[in-house]
Amino acid sequence: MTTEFTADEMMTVGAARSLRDGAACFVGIGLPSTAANLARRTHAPGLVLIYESGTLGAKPDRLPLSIGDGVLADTADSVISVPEIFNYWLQPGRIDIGFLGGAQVDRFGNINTTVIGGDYADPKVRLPGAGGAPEIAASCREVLIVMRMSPRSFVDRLDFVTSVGYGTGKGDREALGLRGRGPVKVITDLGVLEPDPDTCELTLTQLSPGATVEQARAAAGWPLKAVDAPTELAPPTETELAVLRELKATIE
Amino acid sequence: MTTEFTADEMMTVGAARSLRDGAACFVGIGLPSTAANLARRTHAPGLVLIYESGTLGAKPDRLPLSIGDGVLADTADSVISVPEIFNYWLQPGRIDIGFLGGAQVDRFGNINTTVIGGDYADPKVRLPGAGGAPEIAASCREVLIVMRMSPRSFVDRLDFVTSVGYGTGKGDREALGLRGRGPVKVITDLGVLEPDPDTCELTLTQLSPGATVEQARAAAGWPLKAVDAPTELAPPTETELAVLRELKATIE
Amino acid sequence: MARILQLDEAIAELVHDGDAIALEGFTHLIPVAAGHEIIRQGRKDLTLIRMTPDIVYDQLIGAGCARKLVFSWGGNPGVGSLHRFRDAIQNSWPVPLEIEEHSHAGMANRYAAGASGLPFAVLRGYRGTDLPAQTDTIKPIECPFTGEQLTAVPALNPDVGIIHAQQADRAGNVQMWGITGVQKETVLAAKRSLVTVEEIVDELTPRPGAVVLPQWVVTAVAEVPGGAHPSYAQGYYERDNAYYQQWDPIGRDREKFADWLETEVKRERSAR
Amino acid sequence: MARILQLDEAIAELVHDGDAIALEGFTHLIPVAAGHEIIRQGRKDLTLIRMTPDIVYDQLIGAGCARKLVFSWGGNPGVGSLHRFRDAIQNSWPVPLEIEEHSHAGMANRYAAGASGLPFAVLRGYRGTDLPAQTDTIKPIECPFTGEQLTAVPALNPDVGIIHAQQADRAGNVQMWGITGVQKETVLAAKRSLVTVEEIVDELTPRPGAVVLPQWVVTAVAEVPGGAHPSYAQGYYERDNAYYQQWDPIGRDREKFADWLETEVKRERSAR
Repeated sequence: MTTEFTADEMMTVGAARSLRDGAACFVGIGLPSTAANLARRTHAPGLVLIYESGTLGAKPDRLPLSIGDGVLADTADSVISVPEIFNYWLQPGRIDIGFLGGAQVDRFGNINTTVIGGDYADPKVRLPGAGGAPEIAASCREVLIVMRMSPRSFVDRLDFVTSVGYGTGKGDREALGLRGRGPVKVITDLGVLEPDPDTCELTLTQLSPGATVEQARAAAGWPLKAVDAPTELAPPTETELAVLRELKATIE
Repeated sequence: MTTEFTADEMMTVGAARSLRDGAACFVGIGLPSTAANLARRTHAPGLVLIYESGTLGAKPDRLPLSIGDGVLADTADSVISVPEIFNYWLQPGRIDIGFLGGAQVDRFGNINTTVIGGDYADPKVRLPGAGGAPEIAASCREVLIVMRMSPRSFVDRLDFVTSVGYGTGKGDREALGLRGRGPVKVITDLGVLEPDPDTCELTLTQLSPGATVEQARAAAGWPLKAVDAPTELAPPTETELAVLRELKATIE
Repeated sequence: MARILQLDEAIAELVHDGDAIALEGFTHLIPVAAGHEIIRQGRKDLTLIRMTPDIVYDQLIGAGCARKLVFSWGGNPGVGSLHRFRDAIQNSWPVPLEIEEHSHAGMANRYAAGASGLPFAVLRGYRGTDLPAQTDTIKPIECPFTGEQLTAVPALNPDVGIIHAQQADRAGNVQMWGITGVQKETVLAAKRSLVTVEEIVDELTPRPGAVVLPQWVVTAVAEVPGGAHPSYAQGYYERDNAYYQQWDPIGRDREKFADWLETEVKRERSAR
Repeated sequence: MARILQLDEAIAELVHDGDAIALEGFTHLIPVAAGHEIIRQGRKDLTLIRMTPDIVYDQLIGAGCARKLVFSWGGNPGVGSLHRFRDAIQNSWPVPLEIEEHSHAGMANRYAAGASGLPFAVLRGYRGTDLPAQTDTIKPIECPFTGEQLTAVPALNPDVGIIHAQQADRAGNVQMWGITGVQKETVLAAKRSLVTVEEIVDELTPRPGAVVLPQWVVTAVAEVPGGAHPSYAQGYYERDNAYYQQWDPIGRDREKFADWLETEVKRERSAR
């Protein structure tokens, strides 16, 4: 018997499973923070949570409501300044995994969180902007992107490149001097995309339970490539779901 | 009746008197630290002592034996890292007064603490080197130099320029982008030298009690200029001497 | 050297029309009361600098205090957009708003350069993004030793840096703890500074993780209990998450915002 | 990820002939015992990096471990010269010693650049001095915004960074307090790191002014009580000023130094 679960729960569980025990993880608020805290309570008790507010090794007993929540400072191994978190910790590439989301992603994992439509000076939608994302994308050893798929968000061409994935393809990161590996997975509600080893183009490699390649293709704004036989993601376990829901309950 | 005092005591008292109450003072070990602590116990209780080890606002109850003495950390308003002390505190010019000494000084207040004789690769005497001095000389709002006069130390030409005073004369500091005023006083056992307002050449302006212009000229390796009628420094007061000797007793 | 002033005195004395000002506080310790006092005093043509402009900057912008915003992430955290900010950019209401947009790493380094008395900072950042094409204050720089291409950003040296802290003593020494963001850099980079504090105490007790700003680098201290609300002050009060939610409909609507300005900001004054 | 090792194991595993190593500690917490273990293990051709090479570096140099010294102030603080250092420079005894000389501000910035993953740092320094003519690692750099001339120095990224701290917990998280100098930067800039500690405790208690290095940036921790002697460890023991005085006649004389090597360093081993 499996419990019912939502596509968002599957995404969160999928993200959590991508976090190795002992890894140092740069966490944003929302789904990444939920996933990281879920991982820490299940298979990765030694996961090191780092928030851009300057909390190294936070061990919150409830989900923080913001990246600067007091519970993060109270439970951290060390609280440092914001210049230090970016310069001494993120920039040198000592953080294993960074999470990113965005309003738009393209086939090379580049992300837009700045403006949509019109042009920069007179956009249709003004988004919050870069925040920590460009340097997380540049410097974390690996990046996980978590976004729901839709043709409006998985686009052929970004309206603005806020954070670089693989640029225009293989070799671009190296040419730009970006030292992290780039986005190794895009975790969506329909499945998981991974960069093709030869071209770095995002390719559907795994499907969420019940989702199909056709659904994923319909939800992408470019002709989405898929491996021959995408594997199916294991549904959330009873434990994963129970812990996840318990966590979410702490902020409701 | 005046108590007997030594030339070194006069130098220390003269240095202490140069420290305004409330000023922030970058202090090295030895005479500068003694002078600063003397000032803090006499006319300048609000003097802020800063040591390059990272102690801001140290209030030692005894003379520290090194710039990194535990008593400095224990009594400081804040203890910060060495990169921070140089970058956030010294470099922007927020420290009012810096003390320097050296093996050699020239007529423009440039200082050598690196090598004497021979050349750099094969010197006669290898001195400790720069330490914090070049940036103290560059960035403190004012510099006080404290050195005993002798033709071997007050030289026509330095064997090595470790720290810049007025370079080759007026205007050099500005051309080099050094933002502090430079050495405003050289306090010696025989008297006080100050830069000539027009040329920046060090000029004898004050004499220690009993010292003469001729003595001072004999102790300089260049034709030392003097103002027409150098004033005589007031001898140490009873209080100054008593406090100074009490302080020195704490480290003997 | 820090002077203990009333908030209204401090703002009147330190913040002038046309100044570049930075109100910092990273989620924690946001100097909101100081921002409201600036609105009450009707300052104009300000350049507002802040990594994460949120509600208080939305309010300053909506009140017409700003002509320019320098920032790296603008939003109502966990809620959505800043509607006064958008209305100013998109419709020049109530006055046009110029923007200078950076990343967090860039802004943090700009403050650090400002605090360090350097004209610029170097970082690994922005390369491959569309930001440099829109922002004059991002330039390439080459390492003189390795030839590697990096990015330079100019120092931030605001006319006034304003932060909120938990405590000051009567001499004006300031202590804050918990998440302290870029607050130290903001004060050190600024030409003048104001620290609002939860309380003025006889003596600061050293605490783990505390950042201390000595009185001689702070221009003025004002005691403003609750001065970070709706953000929080660790050890004093929690974040008022409902306020952030409630801001959304107010910010969305020019009339509701005008009412808020008339009633809330004025009410606050009489409450002080 | 930090491993708890014996000091001799840690040095054997981490420090190799030819490595660039940095032992840091600014007057306080100097990792002297680690330096002596390097002498006992007979490492050669090391590049020794340290802002203030003092007795322990004089000993390493006299023992013939070093081929190069990178530094900003070399002396026996409060006592006088380092005679083994001078003998090496002036007489190539026991082996020639190359030097790379900086100022404190330059060295501190080089470590900070190393810790930041940047190839260089920018500072206001060295201008007008004779240092740039003698040191390849000092170059001018121009601000791309203001055109101002500043100075660049390359990052320091030692193969091994070695520091001493008061405490670690069993996972290898490190805590130090009091004057902490450039120790954090040294560990973060280094490819591998060793922290010797006064004691390993069950849990680190947060303290005012403490610097914490999480276990995942430390390669190895070794418990070495007294490992900073003759420097001091705040909260544990005072500086042994007599030792610094007594070093002077030993350092001055090759034979006395050879005796010291034979007896003192070996004695220390058997004492462990």
